[in-house]
Amino acid sequence: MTSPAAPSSFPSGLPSSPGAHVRAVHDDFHGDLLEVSMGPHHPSTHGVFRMIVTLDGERIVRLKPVFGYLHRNHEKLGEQTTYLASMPYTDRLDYLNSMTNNWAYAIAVEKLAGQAVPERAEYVRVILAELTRLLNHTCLAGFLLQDTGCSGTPLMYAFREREKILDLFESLSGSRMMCNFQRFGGCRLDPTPEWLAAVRQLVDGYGRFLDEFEALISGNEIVMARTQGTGVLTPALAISAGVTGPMLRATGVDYDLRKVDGYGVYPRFEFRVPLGAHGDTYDRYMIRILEMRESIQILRQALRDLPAGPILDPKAKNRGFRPKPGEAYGRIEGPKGEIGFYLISDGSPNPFRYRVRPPSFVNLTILEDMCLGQTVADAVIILGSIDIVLGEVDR
Amino acid sequence: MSVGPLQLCLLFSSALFCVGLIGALSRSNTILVLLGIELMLNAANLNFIAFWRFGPNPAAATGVIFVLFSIAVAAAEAAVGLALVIAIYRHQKNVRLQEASQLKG
Amino acid sequence: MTTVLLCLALFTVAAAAVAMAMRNLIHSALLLVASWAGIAAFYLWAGAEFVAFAQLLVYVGAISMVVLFAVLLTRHSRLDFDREPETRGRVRLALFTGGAVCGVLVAAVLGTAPSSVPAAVPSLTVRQLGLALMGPHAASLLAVGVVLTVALLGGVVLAASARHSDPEDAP
Amino acid sequence: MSLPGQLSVLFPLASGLGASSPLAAVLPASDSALERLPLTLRGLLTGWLPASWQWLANSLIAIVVLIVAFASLFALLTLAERKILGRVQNRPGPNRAPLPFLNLRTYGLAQPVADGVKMLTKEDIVPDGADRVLHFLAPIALLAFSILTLAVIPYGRLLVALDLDASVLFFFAAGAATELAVFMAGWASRNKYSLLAAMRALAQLISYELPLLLSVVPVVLMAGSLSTSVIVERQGEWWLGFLPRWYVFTPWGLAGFLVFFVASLAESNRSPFDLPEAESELIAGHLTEYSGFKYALFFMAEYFGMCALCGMAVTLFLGGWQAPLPFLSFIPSYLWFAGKLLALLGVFMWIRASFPRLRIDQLTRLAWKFLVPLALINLGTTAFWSLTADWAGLLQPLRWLIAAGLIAGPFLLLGRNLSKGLGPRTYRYAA
Amino acid sequence: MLGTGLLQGLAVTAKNLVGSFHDPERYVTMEYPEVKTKLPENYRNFPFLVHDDPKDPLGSLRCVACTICETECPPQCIYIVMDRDEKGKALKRPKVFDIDISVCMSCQICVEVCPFDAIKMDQHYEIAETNRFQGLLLSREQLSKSNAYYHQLHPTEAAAVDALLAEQKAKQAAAKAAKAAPAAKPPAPAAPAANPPPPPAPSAEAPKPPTPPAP
Repeated sequence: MTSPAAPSSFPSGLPSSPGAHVRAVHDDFHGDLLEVSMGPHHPSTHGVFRMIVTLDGERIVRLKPVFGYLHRNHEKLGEQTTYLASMPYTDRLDYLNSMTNNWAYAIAVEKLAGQAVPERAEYVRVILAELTRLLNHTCLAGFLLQDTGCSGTPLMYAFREREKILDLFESLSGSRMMCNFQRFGGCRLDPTPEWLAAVRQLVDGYGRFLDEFEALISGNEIVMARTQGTGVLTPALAISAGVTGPMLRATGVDYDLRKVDGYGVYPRFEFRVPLGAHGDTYDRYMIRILEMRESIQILRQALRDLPAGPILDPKAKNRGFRPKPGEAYGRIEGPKGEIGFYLISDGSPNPFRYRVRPPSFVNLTILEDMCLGQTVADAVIILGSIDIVLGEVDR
Repeated sequence: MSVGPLQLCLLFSSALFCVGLIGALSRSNTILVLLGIELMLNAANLNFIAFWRFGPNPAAATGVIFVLFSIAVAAAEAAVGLALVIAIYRHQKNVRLQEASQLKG
Repeated sequence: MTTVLLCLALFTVAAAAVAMAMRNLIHSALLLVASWAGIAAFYLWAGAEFVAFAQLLVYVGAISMVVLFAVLLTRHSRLDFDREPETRGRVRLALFTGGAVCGVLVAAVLGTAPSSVPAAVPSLTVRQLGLALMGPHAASLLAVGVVLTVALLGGVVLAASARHSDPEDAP
Repeated sequence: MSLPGQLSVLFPLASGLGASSPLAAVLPASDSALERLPLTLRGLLTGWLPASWQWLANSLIAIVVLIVAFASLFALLTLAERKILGRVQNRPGPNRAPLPFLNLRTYGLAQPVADGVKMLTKEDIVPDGADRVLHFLAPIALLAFSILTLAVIPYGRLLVALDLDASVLFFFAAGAATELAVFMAGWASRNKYSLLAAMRALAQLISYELPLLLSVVPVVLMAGSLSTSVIVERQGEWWLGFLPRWYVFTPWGLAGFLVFFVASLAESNRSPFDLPEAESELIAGHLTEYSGFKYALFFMAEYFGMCALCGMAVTLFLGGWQAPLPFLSFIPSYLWFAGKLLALLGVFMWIRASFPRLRIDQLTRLAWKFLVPLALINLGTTAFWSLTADWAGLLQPLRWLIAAGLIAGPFLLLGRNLSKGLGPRTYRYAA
Repeated sequence: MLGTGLLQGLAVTAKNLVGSFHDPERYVTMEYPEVKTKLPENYRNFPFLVHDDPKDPLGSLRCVACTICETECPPQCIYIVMDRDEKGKALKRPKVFDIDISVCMSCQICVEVCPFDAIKMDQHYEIAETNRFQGLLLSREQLSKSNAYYHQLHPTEAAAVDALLAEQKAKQAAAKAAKAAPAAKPPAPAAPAANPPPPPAPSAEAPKPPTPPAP
C-alpha cells in the first residue's frame, strides 16, 4: 500500500493462509493514507467516472481521475459514416446540449463545403443555442447543489424549468434531448409562430425562476461556506490547461467565442460577458447564473429580430454529400466551453478524419490541481462545478 | 468468614483494579496502558460508592462527591493522555510505550 | 439483591479482562466501554443515580470517543501487537504482580469484619448533592474546574503543535 | 426478594408512568376524563395485580406503549418526510402504494407497510472481512440507546415513563452513546466510506455534545431541577394572565432554544449536518454496507433519536405539554405535546428540504466558534436574568433590553467572525 | 447577519410547499400511466412504413426497397431485401424489411432521405419488451401502418405529403397521357424534383442484418 510505515515483518502469531485478502484490506486501513476509489459507481461522479483519491484524514493528497468507461469510438464512427449520419451521433456527445453540438458540427461541415446559411436559420440557431445554454446552466446549478448535499430541492426546481425547455425542443425537433436538428446550410424544420410564442413566454418567465433560485441558493450561508474559496483555479493554470467556457471566465479571463469569433449572427446582439475574480467554485456557479441572465437578453433580441425567409439553403445538399478535399475546424461557444469539430475530407462521402474538441474533457484535466489540499466533500463539488458530461469526456 | 454486600463490592473493586493493573503493566500500546489506568481509577471510585452506600453515615454525600471529582479528573487525564499519545505517534509513527523514552522530540 | 450485584460484577470484570487481553484495539475500547457501563449500573444499584449518569455521560459518551479517536488517528502498525518474545516476560511479570496485589486486597477485604448494612437505600437528591457541592466543597469544585480547563488547553496544544512541528507529516 | 422487587431496587426511582411521581398531587381535581384517559386505561389493565407486581406491569406497559407509539410515529414520519420533501420539490411524493387486497391508494398511506415488507424480505448482507459481531450489534445498540432517551420525556401531565430526579442527565447520558453505535457500524463494515463516516460521526459528536449540554444548563438553572417533569411544571404560569411563560419566550430561552435546536440537528445526523451518511460524498456513510432489517433498524433509530431530541426541546423550551393559552387547557396535555412535537419535526423536515450540507471542518468550527461561546454567554445572561428576578415596574423592560442585548451583541459578533471572508459577490463584465 | 440567507431559502421552500397545493406551476408531476402528456406533432421515436390500402397492408407499401435509408441509417439498424420474381427481376417492393429498434436511435434520417415518403416516424412509445431480440426486431408486417394512422400522428406533415404525392401522381398521369398520345417520349421517372434516387444497387457489402441468436 501507500503507507510509508509499511510493516517490515509480520508478527509470528498471525494465522497465515485463511483470508489473506482480508489482511490486505487490513493494511489499507492501517496506513497513514487512505486510498478511496470514488466511482465508477458513485452518486456524485456524474456518470461512470472514477477518482482514485488518496486521503490524509479528509484531505486529498492525490487524485487520479480514471475515465473511458463510456468510450464508444465516437471519432472512428464519424470516419465510418457519412457526413450527415454523424449529425445524430453528435447529439450523444454532450447529451444535455445536442443543439450546440449540432451547430458546431454543422459549422465545421459548412466551412469545409463553403456552404452558406440563410439568415433565418442563423437566428434560429442562436435561439436554440441560448436555450441550450439556459438548459445546461440550470441543470448544472441543480446538480452542483445536489452534490453539496441538498436533498434534491434545487435539482428539482432546475429540472422543472429544464423540462419546459425540453418540451420546446421536443415540439420543434421531435426529440427532447437527441434533437438532431441542424443541417448543413440551415436547420431541418422551420419553427412555427406558435413555437416562437412559446419560447417568448418561457424567456419572459425565466428571470422570475432565476430570482427564486438565487433566493434559495446564492445568499445561502452554507452554500457560500462550501463553495467560496474551494477549488481555486488560477488564470495562468486555466489558460495553460486549455480550459474554456464559464470555468475560464470564472478565473477572470475574458474569452468568449461569441465575442472572439463572432460566429453566426452574435455580433448583432448586445450582451455582456460576466467575469469572476476568484476562480473558485462559487464564482463558477455565479458566472453561469449571470450568463443565463445574459442569454435571456440575447433570446429577447433574437426573437424580436427574427427575419423571414428560408430555413434551409435550397442549394444545400445533405444526402449524398461529398465535399471537396480539404480540412476545416468549426467551433462555437458551447455552454460548457469551446466545442469544436475538425474534419478532413478526401472527397469521399465519409470524412477522412473526424475529431472532436470536447470542452468537458479538456476542463476535466485540471481536476487534480483544483482538488489537492481540499477535502473529499470539496472534490465532489469541484467536480460538479467543472460541469462534465461523461458522454463527451469519454466519446 | 461471612461475605456481606460491602465485602462483595470491595472484592469487585479489587478484581477490577487488578485487571487494570495487569493490563497497564503488560501491554506495550500506550493507549491500552492509559485505559488500564482508567480502569484502576474506576475501581477506586467503586470503593467510594460502596463505602458511602454501606458505611455508617450515608447522609453525608462525601463519597458521591469524591467520585464526581474523580470522574472529572479522570476525564482530564484521558484527554491529556490521549493527546500525548497522538503527539508521540506523530513523532515516532507508533505508539509503543517502550520507544517513547525521550521527552524532547 | 446480591445476585444483581454478582451479575454486574462478573460482567464488568469479564469485559475489562477480555478488553485488556484483546489484540484488536477497537474491540478493547468497545469492551471497556461496556465495562464502564457496568460500573454505571453498579452505581445505579448502589443508589447513586447522579454519579451513574455522570459516569455514563463522561465515560461512555466522551472518553470512549476520545479513545476511539486516538486509536483511529494512530493507526497502529503491526509492531504494536504484543506477540514479540521480549514482551512475554513482561506479561508474566505483570500477571504475577497483579495476582499478588489481588491476593493482598482479597485477604484484607475478607479479613475485616462486615459492618452493619443500612436497611434502606440512602436517598440523595440532586438538590442535596448540588448544595453540598456549592457549599462545603465549593473550593474543590473550583479546583477541579481549573484542572479541567488546563487539561483541555493542554490537550489542544499538545495535539495541535505536534501536527505543525513534524516536517515528515507532509506527503 | 421477588424479581420485580430486585428490579425496583436496581432502579430505585423508576416508577412506570409516574405512579409515584412527586407531582402526583398536582393533578387538578377539575381534570377532564380525557386528560386522565391514559392513567384510567392503565388502571383498568393493572389495577387488579398485587402491589409488587403492579410496578413491573406498569413499567412493561409504559415500555410497550412507548415503543408502539413511536414505531407507528416512525412509520408515519417516513411517509410525511417524503411527502413534505415531495411537495417542496413540486411533486406529490409517494402516493401509489395501495392497501393490500383492496387496491385503494389512500394517498400513499400504505407506503410504510410496503417499505417494511421490502426491508424485511431483503437479503442481509455482511461484507467479507467485516467484523461480524460489531456489524450485527451496531444497529441494535443504536436502537436501544435511542429508545432509552424516550423514557424520560413527559408526554403529558403525569405521563412520563421514567420520572427520575436527574432525568435531563439521563437523557444526555443515553443520547451520548448513540454515536458510539454509529462508529461501530462504520468501523465494523470494513468499508472505506464507512470508516470515513465513523470518523466524521465521532468528530461531530465530540463537537456538538458540548453546546447541546450547555444550552440546557440555563433551563436547569432557572427551573432549579434536573427533572423534566418539574421543568415542564415551572413553565406552566402565565405572563399578564394569558401569555405562556415558556422558556423560549425569554431572551436567554430563545438563544438556548436556537443553540439546542442546531445542536440537536447535528446530534440526530440530520441535514445540514448529515455528514456521516453524506450520500453525495460517502455513498451512504456508515450505512453503506447495511441492508434489509439492519438498515431498517438504523433508520428507525435515527427517527427515534430525532423524536427524542425534538421532545426534549419541547420539554425544555416550549413548555412541554402545557397549553399555549389558558382557555385552551381543556385539550388534553398529551395532545398539546404531540402537536408541538409534530410541529418541531416538521421544521426538521423543512430544513432538510432546504439546505445543503456543511463540510466537516465547517461543522466543527460552527460548534466551537459559534455555538459554544454563544451558549456560555447565554449562561451568563441567564445568571443576570435570575439575579434580576425581582426587578419590577420600569426596571422590567430594562431587564429585557439588557438580556436581549447580551445575547444579540455576541450573536452578531460571533456570526460576523464565523462568516468572515464569505458573502455575496458582485461581478464585473468584460468591456 | 448570519442566518438571513438561510431564512430566505426557507421562505422559498415554504412558498413552494404551499404553492404545490394550489398553483399548477408548482406542482408539475404528471402521474404517468393515468395521465399522459399530449405529444407534439413533431414527436418521433421509431420508424414505420406507410401503406396506402388498408385492405392490403403489405402489397400497398410505398417502399420500393431502394435501400437509401439502409445506407444512410447511422446505426445501420435497417435491413432490406428486395422482392424479385422467379426470373430475378426486381419487383420494387421489399421482401424483407426489418428494423431493429433496440439499435435504432430515432434520428429520423431515414425519413429525411426517403424519396418516396414511404418511411415515417411513429409515436408509440410503450414498447417495453421482455424479449431483447425477437421482441424489438420489427419485421415488414409489424412496421406496416396505414396512411390514416400517419395522418393521425402528424396531420400537417401528412397533408403536405399527400398533396405532394397527388401532384406527382397527376404529373405521372399527365406524362402517361402524353406518352399515350405521341408514344415517343421515354417515361418520366416517378420522383420528386430534388433528388432522383440512385439506382437501387444492392451491393455485396450491404450490412448484415442483426441476426438474433436463437433463444
